[in-house]
Amino acid sequence: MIGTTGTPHMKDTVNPSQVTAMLRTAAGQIRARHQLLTDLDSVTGDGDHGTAMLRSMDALEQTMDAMPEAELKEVLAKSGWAVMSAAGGSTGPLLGTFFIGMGASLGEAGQLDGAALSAMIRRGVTEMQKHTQARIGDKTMMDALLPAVATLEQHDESTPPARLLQLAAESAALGAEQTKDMLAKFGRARNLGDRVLGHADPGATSMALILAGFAEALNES
Amino acid sequence: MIGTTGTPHMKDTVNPSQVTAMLRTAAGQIRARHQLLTDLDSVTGDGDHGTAMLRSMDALEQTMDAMPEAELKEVLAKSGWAVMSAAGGSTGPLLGTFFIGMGASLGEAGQLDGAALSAMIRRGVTEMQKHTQARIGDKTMMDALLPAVATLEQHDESTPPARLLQLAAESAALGAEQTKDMLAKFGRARNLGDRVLGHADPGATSMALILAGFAEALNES
Amino acid sequence: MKMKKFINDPTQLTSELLEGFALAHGDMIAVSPERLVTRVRPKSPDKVSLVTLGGAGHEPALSGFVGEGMLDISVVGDIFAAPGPPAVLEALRQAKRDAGVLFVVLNHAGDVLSGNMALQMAESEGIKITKVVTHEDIAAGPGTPDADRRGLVGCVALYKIAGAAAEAGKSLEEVAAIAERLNNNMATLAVAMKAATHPATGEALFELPDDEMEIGMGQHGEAGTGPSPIRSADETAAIMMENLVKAIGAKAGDRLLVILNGAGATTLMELYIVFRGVKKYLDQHGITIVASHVGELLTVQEMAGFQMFAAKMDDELLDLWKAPCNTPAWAVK
Amino acid sequence: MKMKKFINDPTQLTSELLEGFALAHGDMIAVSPERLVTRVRPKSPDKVSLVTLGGAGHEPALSGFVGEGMLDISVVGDIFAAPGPPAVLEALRQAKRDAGVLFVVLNHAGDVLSGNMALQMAESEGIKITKVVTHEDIAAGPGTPDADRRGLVGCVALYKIAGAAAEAGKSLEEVAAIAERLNNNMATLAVAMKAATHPATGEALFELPDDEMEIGMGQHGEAGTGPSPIRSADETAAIMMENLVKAIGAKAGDRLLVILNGAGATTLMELYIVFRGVKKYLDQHGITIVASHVGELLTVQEMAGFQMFAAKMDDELLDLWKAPCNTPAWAVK
Ligand SMILES: Nc1ncnc2c1ncn2[C@@H]1O[C@H](COP(=O)(O)OP(=O)(O)O)[C@@H](O)[C@H]1O
Ligand SMILES: Nc1ncnc2c1ncn2[C@@H]1O[C@H](COP(=O)(O)OP(=O)(O)O)[C@@H](O)[C@H]1O
Ligand SMILES: [Mg+2]
Ligand SMILES: [Mg+2]
Ligand SMILES: [Mg+2]
Ligand SMILES: [Mg+2]
Repeated sequence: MIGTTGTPHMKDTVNPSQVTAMLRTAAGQIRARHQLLTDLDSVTGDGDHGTAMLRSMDALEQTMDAMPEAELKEVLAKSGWAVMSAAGGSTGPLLGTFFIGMGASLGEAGQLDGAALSAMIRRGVTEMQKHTQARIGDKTMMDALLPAVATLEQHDESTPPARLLQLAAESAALGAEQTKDMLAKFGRARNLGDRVLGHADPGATSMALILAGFAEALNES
Repeated sequence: MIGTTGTPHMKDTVNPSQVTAMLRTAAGQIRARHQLLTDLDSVTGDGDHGTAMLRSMDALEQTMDAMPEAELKEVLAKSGWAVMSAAGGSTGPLLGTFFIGMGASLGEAGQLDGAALSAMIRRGVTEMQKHTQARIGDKTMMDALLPAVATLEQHDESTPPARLLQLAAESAALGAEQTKDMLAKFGRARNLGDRVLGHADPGATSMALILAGFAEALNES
Repeated sequence: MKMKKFINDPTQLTSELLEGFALAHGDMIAVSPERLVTRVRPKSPDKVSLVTLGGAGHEPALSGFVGEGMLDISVVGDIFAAPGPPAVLEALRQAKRDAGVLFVVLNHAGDVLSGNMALQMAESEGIKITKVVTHEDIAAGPGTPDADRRGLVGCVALYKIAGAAAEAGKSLEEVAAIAERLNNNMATLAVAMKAATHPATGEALFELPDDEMEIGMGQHGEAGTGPSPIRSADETAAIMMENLVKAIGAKAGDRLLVILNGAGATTLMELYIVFRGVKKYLDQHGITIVASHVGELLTVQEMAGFQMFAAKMDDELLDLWKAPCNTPAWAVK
Repeated sequence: MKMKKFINDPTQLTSELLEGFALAHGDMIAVSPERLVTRVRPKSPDKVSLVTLGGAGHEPALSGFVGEGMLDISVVGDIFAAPGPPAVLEALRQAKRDAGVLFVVLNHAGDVLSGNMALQMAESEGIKITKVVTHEDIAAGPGTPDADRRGLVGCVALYKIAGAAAEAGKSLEEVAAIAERLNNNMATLAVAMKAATHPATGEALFELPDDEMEIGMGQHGEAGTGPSPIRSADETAAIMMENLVKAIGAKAGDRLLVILNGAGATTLMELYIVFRGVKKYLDQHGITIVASHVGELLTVQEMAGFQMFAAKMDDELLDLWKAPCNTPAWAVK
């Protein structure tokens, strides 16, 4: 895609409507794979993760649809809250917090450069960490998110947003893949011992898909 | 057996200890066939008839054991009561009544001629009839007992007791056999409609065994 | 293969269950060697007493309803089997009082037989007794003689209402009249989804294919109206309530007591969903639910299914239904 | 193949169940659109209120215990799933009062997450709240940190005892201290015999061979101490109670509250037989049962099995346990 995109300025920043496109593309990624998420949760948990993610994405998009004129900051805060209401279990609170955190990092309307985009995603994860002790290796969403954050932190403002998200999404995908070899320390899967070996964590898979959606949106635009 | 037995007097009457032998032999018949009774009740009812009959026979023999010196009249009354306590469902009350009725027909100790023996069994059935409306063709105990009673009524005092009981037992066996072609009108089997066709009624089978035991005892003695 | 039940000796089920029951509820009931379950604080002797009988295996019924405002004595038989006449007679003797005894018998062959024998003997001893036989199962269809209709969960409503009348000090004639009024205005229909295991024999009580249910099946697997495909909760509720409404002749404006009695494995979740369907059906027909109970009163081991009960209420029946009671299985404040 | 359950739309289970629940118990509780179950006659505002949260599918728990003497608000999630923080926050807002709120959370990942988020927000709004987390499952073995021990049926005992303390007008500090005293002296162990069907997906919650049972299995099929052959009721009772006694450090002379909580398909008959075994075991060890409850409080659909709960009682805890309550699922006079 590099080289096919627009002006240098367009490459270095994204505007709020591109961020909403990122969110919608993430929702599309989840919709396309929800059966996989359910299947993974059927092995390692209680089989409701696909449904929880679908409901979360419905809530996200319905919130965005309902406030087309609003500030991105506010849209993300409302979306996060809606996700929390729509999906129970572990997904709703954590994913909702992720979106609320993303929103909290934003200032007033305007373009986001690579640093702001990186800060937005990192803040989402930081807020989640206020509510979970899970670290790398615990077979949770954090196994996708924390490698992505590490990647984001390794890059400075010079990296264009699309490239930055591409790299983060790749780290998240790799992190999710590595959960296959992990025993679970959190959530319902914890109680299953080594029955979960060989299966990726559903939450980590979801978060990798979300970041893949973010990257896809910018790399297509 | 005719001709091998003792004095003419012995052939014409039975004494109380022969009646208790009749009861014990009847118990033996039931013990030998209780699995069949359970199997029949599993098809046409709730599968507890074999157990109910075993408990009844235990109660009968324990009562007899406990009062070796008592009048037969009293032994039968107590036994009937014990059977009622020991076996629930339909069996306990009906079979208990049968024994109580048998006892009620007896006078003071002494020999029983054919007429007295016939009266004893008929009275047992008459008492049962105070508590059940079941008639021939309803697929119950009565299908064994009523033909036996009819046979007893056809014979006068001249028929020797052993022969009399033999004939009654044969009628009962035939009656029980005929229940295979009947739909049930009483008891649990009633609700099963034509699922019971081809299977003999467990209660009729039991009563035929009891009468077979009575006859066996006299024909061996 | 072992049964999937927590038991010890299959021949001792009833004794052990009663032992545990007495230990768990020693503050309310006691169990005698004849298997009579009695109140530890007997009702005042100038009030009518209530006696009933029936087989074990239907817990909490019947003995769970012995206590203030309901039964005085329950006579317990073996699993699914009536107790014998001697025990029932003993119960009637213990219940004897000038005010008289209301004797509630569910219409099942063994219970009726045993009950009648005991009743005859008790009456010959001068005990004042009025018998009520419940036979509210409508599975056999309209026009079926009472003698051929089984007694299902309706007995519990009768214990409650007649028990409250007795507790209120009404005479035997009054209590019996109230009981019969309820008895003539109530109906039950059962539905089965999965069979139960007989806890003594380990055998399935009946067979039902994986994709079928059966409306009208009795509490021991007695045949109903024949198997049907599995229907939704709403359809099941409507079909069953339609038949009940017809059976008791309920019309727009009538007030019903509705009971959904879980058979064992059917969840309370399902029963509430069915109850919602019942309400929808009755709303459409202008019939009001003035009282209800959703839960397990009379079970059939781990059978899946339930019994749906409806009774036309008048003010007096309703007040008695709502009166306080305090028993192991049910307390109303 | 259709599920053997009486349901309509598998995606509407919780809404329909709550609708039926509200219809059946409209005299005691109401259900709001956010799925808060509240009392229709609120507790006087000068008394501490009790709020809890948890997934549906465990009926009568948790919402069956909303009412006089127990809970003020229960927040209901989807089948086996915690409700989201917004609904929980709304509950804490509605429960807000000067006397304060006792917030009871069962230790399950989703519940804790959602509870903590809501708590944080509520506290930032100035609502006075003390949180109690129940984590009395001992299946994970001694020495397991509290955070890794699940909350099982013990929450119901806690609702009862803390609820009675609140109803008696005790301060939030006192109510919380009582709740924590119980919490520190209670333990639960579960046993499973047959799997349940998830009512939304139709899948078995777990697998268990025909001739095996599993002690320690959680209420969503979480692994226990591994399958074992089916044991007798007495053996099962002794093994389980031995572990509970160890866990709470009960000694001869101690007084216990014992609860046998049926998982769904296990009959009351079996539970009474097990209770008899528990009593035998405790008698041998000189430990007294001063209070007990045998029945279904917190189920797992039609799972066969039960949870055995024991708590060391003192006079105050015992009085509170015996205090009156009046809720859809449980009344004490
Ligand atoms: N404490 C936690 N921290 C981070 N992620 C968690 C935690 N607990 C659970 N998860 C994630 O949630 C996923 C399961 O989500 P979901 O199935 O929707 O919830 P539940 O476990 O309540 O059914 C797990 O795969 C895991 O990634
Ligand atoms: N009313 C009745 N009159 C005569 N016999 C009856 C009657 N009801 C049932 N029986 C007999 O009882 C038998 C069943 O006995 P049993 O299995 O011990 O009792 P239950 O039916 O209570 O389980 C039936 O086979 C039938 O012969
Ligand atoms: Mg899940
Ligand atoms: Mg039988
Ligand atoms: Mg029987
Ligand atoms: Mg879940």
